[in-house]
Amino acid sequence: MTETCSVASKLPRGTQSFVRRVPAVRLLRTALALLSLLGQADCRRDADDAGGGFPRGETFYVAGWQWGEPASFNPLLSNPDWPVSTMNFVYETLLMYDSITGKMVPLLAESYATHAESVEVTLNPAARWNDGKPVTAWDVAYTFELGKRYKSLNIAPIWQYLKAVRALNEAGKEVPVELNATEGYPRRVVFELNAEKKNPLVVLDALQAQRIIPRHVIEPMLAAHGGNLDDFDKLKFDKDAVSSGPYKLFSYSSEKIAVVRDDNYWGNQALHGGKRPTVKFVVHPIYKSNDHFSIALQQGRLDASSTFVPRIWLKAKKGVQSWLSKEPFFLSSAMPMLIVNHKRAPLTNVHMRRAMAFAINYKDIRELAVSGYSEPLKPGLILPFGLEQKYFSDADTQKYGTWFDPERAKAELKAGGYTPRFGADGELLETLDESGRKVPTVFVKSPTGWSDWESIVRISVKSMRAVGIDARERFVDASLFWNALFEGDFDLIMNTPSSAPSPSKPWSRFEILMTTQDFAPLGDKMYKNMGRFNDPKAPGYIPRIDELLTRIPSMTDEGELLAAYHELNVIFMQLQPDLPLVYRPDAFYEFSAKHWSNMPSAANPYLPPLTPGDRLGTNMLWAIEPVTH
Amino acid sequence: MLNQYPTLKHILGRAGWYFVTFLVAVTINFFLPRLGDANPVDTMMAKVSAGLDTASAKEKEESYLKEFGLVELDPSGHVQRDAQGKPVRTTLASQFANYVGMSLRGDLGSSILQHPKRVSEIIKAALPWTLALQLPTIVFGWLLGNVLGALAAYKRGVFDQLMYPMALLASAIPAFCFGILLVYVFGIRLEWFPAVGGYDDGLSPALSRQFIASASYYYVLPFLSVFLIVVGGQAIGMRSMCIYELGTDYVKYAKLLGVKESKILFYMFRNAMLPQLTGLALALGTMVGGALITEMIFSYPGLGMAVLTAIQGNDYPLITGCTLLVTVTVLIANFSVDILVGILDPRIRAAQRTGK
Amino acid sequence: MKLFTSLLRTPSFVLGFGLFFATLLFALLGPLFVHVDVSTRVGLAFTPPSRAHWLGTDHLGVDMVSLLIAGLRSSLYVGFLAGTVATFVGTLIGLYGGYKGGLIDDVLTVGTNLFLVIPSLIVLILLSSSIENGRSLTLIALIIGCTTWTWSARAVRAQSSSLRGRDHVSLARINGYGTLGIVLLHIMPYLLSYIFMVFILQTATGILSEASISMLGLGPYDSISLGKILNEAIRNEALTDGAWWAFAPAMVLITVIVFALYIINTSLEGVFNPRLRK
Amino acid sequence: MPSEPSPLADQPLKFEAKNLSRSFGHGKKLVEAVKNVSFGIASRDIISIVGQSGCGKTVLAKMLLRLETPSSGTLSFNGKPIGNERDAREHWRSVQAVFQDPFSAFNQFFTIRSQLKSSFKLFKRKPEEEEMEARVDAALMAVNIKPKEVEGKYPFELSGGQMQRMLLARIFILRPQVLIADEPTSMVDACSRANILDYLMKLKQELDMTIVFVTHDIGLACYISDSIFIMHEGEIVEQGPPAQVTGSPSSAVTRQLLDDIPDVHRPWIKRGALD
Repeated sequence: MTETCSVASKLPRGTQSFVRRVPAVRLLRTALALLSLLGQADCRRDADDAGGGFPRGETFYVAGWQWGEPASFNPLLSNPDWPVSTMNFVYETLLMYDSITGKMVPLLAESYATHAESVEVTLNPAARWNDGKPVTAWDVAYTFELGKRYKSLNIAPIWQYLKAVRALNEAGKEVPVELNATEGYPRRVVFELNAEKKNPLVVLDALQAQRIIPRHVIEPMLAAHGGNLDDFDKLKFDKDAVSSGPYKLFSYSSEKIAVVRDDNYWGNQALHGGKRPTVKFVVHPIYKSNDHFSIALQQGRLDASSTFVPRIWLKAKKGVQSWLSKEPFFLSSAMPMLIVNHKRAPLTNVHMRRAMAFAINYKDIRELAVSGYSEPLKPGLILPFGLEQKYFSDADTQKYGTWFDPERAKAELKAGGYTPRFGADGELLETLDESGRKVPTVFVKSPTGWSDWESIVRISVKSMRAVGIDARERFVDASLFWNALFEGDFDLIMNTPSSAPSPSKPWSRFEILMTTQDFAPLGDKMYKNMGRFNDPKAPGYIPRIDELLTRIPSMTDEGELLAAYHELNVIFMQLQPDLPLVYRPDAFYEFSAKHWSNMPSAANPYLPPLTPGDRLGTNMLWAIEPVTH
Repeated sequence: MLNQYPTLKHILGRAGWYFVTFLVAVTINFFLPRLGDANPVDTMMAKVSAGLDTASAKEKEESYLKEFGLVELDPSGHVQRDAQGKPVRTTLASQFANYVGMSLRGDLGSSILQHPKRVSEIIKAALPWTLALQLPTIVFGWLLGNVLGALAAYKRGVFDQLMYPMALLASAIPAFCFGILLVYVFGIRLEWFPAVGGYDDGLSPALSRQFIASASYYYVLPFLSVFLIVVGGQAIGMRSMCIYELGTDYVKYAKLLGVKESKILFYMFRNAMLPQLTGLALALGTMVGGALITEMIFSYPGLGMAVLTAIQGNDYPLITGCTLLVTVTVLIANFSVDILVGILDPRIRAAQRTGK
Repeated sequence: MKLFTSLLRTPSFVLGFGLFFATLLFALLGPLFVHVDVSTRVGLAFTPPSRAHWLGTDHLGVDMVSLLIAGLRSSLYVGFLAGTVATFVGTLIGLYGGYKGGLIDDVLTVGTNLFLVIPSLIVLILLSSSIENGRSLTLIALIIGCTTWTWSARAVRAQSSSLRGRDHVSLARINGYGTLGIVLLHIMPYLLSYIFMVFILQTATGILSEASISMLGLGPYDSISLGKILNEAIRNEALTDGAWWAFAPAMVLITVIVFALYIINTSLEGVFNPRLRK
Repeated sequence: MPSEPSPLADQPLKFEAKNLSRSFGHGKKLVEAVKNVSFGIASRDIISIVGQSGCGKTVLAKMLLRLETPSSGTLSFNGKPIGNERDAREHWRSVQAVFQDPFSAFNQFFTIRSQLKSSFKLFKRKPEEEEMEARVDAALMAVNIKPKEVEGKYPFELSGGQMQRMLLARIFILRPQVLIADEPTSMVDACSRANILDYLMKLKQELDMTIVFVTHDIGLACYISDSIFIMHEGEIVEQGPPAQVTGSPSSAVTRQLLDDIPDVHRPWIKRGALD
């Protein structure tokens, strides 16, 4: 408590006298004192910093990753809380993908190489766990092999594509696992590809997504739980977890999570030239709605956020910035779209799908729903900018693509045998099919409360109705939404499939929408191709799509690859299995320069637009400088 | 047997009715959230299933279903399956039996959304904030409202003509509108007070002067947003009660007899106050409901938000836990006021004795 | 007639009724003067007020005046429907329990208290979030009506039980009227003015409740209401961007309607009560 | 007078109460409004129940009318225990009442005529519309009111005396065997009072009705009764023909009641009320 007093004296004078003067405040203070006594039990961890608080000059406030109360930091959970989930603060990936250059940046791994039958990774010899033990190839192999043993782990699906993960020493020999080895441990990891499903792309994706866990700690713990993962999952890992990252969990409550710098981080020497991060604490406040993050950002309470901040140009006056200082402000990599259910009429009809694609006013969506944060949408599934641009063919899109064109939409409807009937006030009454029967209303599902998606859906529905397609919004509880998506309980449904930039783009975007693997009827869950496109058991199955999807990952010849992508994209445009609507960033990145300078931006592009801790964005923590007022 | 102790008998009688109310409320608490066809495990699955293949997702789903008692288990603890191999879901009735059993043991179960956190843990962390925001607001607002209402009724004239429409207006403004207005004007435009949160992001709850100062500063807007409305509503009620009392024979008679004005005022205030006590109990009852919107507008920590997210995510154990807590609080508040009014009000005291 | 003239001489009634009538006119006749179009985009998100669009646009670039008219109509509809349902249910239960007394009254009172004890907002949220399909305006109004009737039941019960010992009720009984006949013909008429006041308050409650649940994002998704306009404005950061026109007019409308209804109620109380408080 | 026979005439009559009690509340402050009362009314006389306010006479009357249920004891009418009949209307066909306050006895929201007509609800077979109208007219004539006078009028548009006669007109329509008149004269002026008493006599003589006359005025009771019950604190303390009760009162209560009769020949101050 001694620290408390010294910190209290640092309180601004105004505040102190304010407290002293007002009797009501004094009463309140007593009440609050009692209150925090009540809260004591829960704030055990918070009590560690003895109420001293986080000094502004050494603290970075980030948001956009944690929306509910933190529950667990267990790295084996599929969805642990920030900073463990998808962050490099505590546990680290082998490599980090740079979405601007398309290169992999070393982290735990010093280098990697792709061979015909395998992918090989060499670990940084300096990589250490915070208990001083080295990060070994055994750790890497163990992390991946857990996925073979426990099918519910996120890493499990990779084993479709892997034959084995082997830990080799310099000499290329396997050495027996020794949990406490500090020397002579293996540093080479060989990922042997499954010859039948050769796909180095998914392995590369995993190398930059999977966080490595310490075998010497986890293995005995798991054994102590009898190997029962469900039991193990109950461990919270909220105290003194062994990890390799530059930060450690400091405190957490329902209002915020904080991490603190680990001054003994191995990478300070090995990767950052002996420098330690300039930021001591990174705090993630948990607010209750999206707009509160915007308020906090423009008031300088947040330093960076990964939330959707509409009309950022209005907030620029208050110091909120994004990657670009003018339109479109952000770099896009994802494609929110309407997934189409191919098992429900009238969506089975390609003319109907193309009519929809011609009907939707993409400009309104871009300008109103996403504040104009992207380039105008072009047809197809390949991004016409950035790293994917090389696979994009303008000629193809001109020839086969669909654009906003109500007249062509009406023509497609006619071609499909559909006749819309409008009322006297111009409102669509119903759509009739060839035989004069009413076409069932197409409902567009989206979760309630997701404001940008809601706007997108409203505009889409409005423009579809305008040309004569009987569509309606159907906003459902988020809890009902996901189930509907996977079980195919929808006509059209909002989704942003496979959004994160990764080495496997754009292949993985095509794959998640069009693969026929694990094809399941409506009612059963499908986590890919939720629209049940191209049913292999149904007439009209196009085996060519699966063939292309299987072959692309192992193609090495650029010309061959280009041709394959062109073909795939043309198929997509012709059949329009789904309806892409707009481009948007995978993760938004806004920042305020009020307290920290040298944040990456288009003008200072030393890192891609990512918040600190998020993949390569981690490196920002060494580069930014506190603003001295 | 208890006839010699009418007050005790009255209390026991009321307690009996409250207990019945409680039982029914508990049942409603259980069944109401389960009316919809949403399944909380689907929500969990949505969070965890990204990237899982179908087979492993199914396995994971079953382990969750098992944990939350949503599937029937055979004696050896394995999931029972129907002819198609799908797990057999438990009936609502057996879930209810399970819930009652657990509640009796004081076990509220673990949350689904914040798995594996215990419901009691979550409530314990959130409740103090809600109480700290709502309790003083309601109690002080009630007191001030009553004093103002009584004054307006007694003084009439300009004071009443000014106060009464203001109070009416205050009670007509929906709490959330007022809250939004406060955030907009004082939080965002003028930046006099923080717009978001319960205390400075750089602090943690502790018994330090710094924290308390910060929490008090953050308290101002949420407090005002509820306080003024409570004052308005209570003042109106008290004013009309007092005007009614002023017109009664005993006040006229006392005036004729020349009883001291302060004494008349005291009696009048006491008599008018009693019905207002019931209003206080009801206000305490709507505490968590009211807290919900306030907490949402100000991102203020507390139970209301926990309830809302739980409801949106179909987190049954948390919903049931929270509503159980609310029900118990309201019942206790109403019960105490019932008893208190019975003890304070001579008219009701007499009625208790005659049993009518 | 005498009642009406004495009401017209009450300034607060004139004010309340005037305000209410004005909003009603705005909702009903607005479309005659303004082209109401809640789907066409007429500008960018949150365009400030201009000559063509007096109150600017919302986050989808739709004319705010149109939205307000449409929203006001829905809010009034919800208010009246919920008010009617709540008054109907509450009055029926209150009248019956108050007249019957005894065990039936006890049971009804416990039932009423039960609904009073479980916060109606929570019940509302639970119900409206558990209904997946068609959380329509009408359904929301019905749900509100079915959860807010409690206090009118309590109020009416007290009045009704004070009437049950009256001679005309005894006469009706020995005239062979059944319970329903007595309650409807011989008790309810005496409470009509009271029930009307209850109805006014229930309508106000209905409007407020709809706004509250819409604020929480559980509003109707088939129509625009004032609460939904507010909710959309807040969620789309009208506050942060200083777009007061997107939320302030809706707030003013809600407040004005509720305020007007409250004043009408209190002025009616002033006129009716001398008779009620015999 | 209408010449058709009363629908309920010529039945044997027997009103019997055994150990009848009615109490309210419980515990320490149990109020026993009627205590252990037993009597039998077998003749077609006018019987008066006399007592001060709060003596329980109205509660007793209400029990006879089946508007209150006894707490203990039995009350039977024509051999059938009251309250056990399948149809309560059965009882009200035979036993009817006029109330103290004519203003509050009628519903303010319906016309007098329609309320009189609603009495036909009690009839086993409801007469034709025309017959009902005719009977209402006849009943009005019987109490000396021209039907035209009250056409379309509401209760509050008539005077107290007229209203009380309306209550009696009801009785002329229903023609019960027993009429329970609960202080029918206390709220009207002296002139109307005599009038009403005359009608009660007329009912007795013409329709052969048994009348239970509840009053606090022992003088009035003497004037019309064949028999008088004196009630005090829920008990019947004395009963007998008027001459016997007033001539040689056996209880102090009766004497007190007799003393309370205003006497124009005796200055009230002499009675020592202010001593």
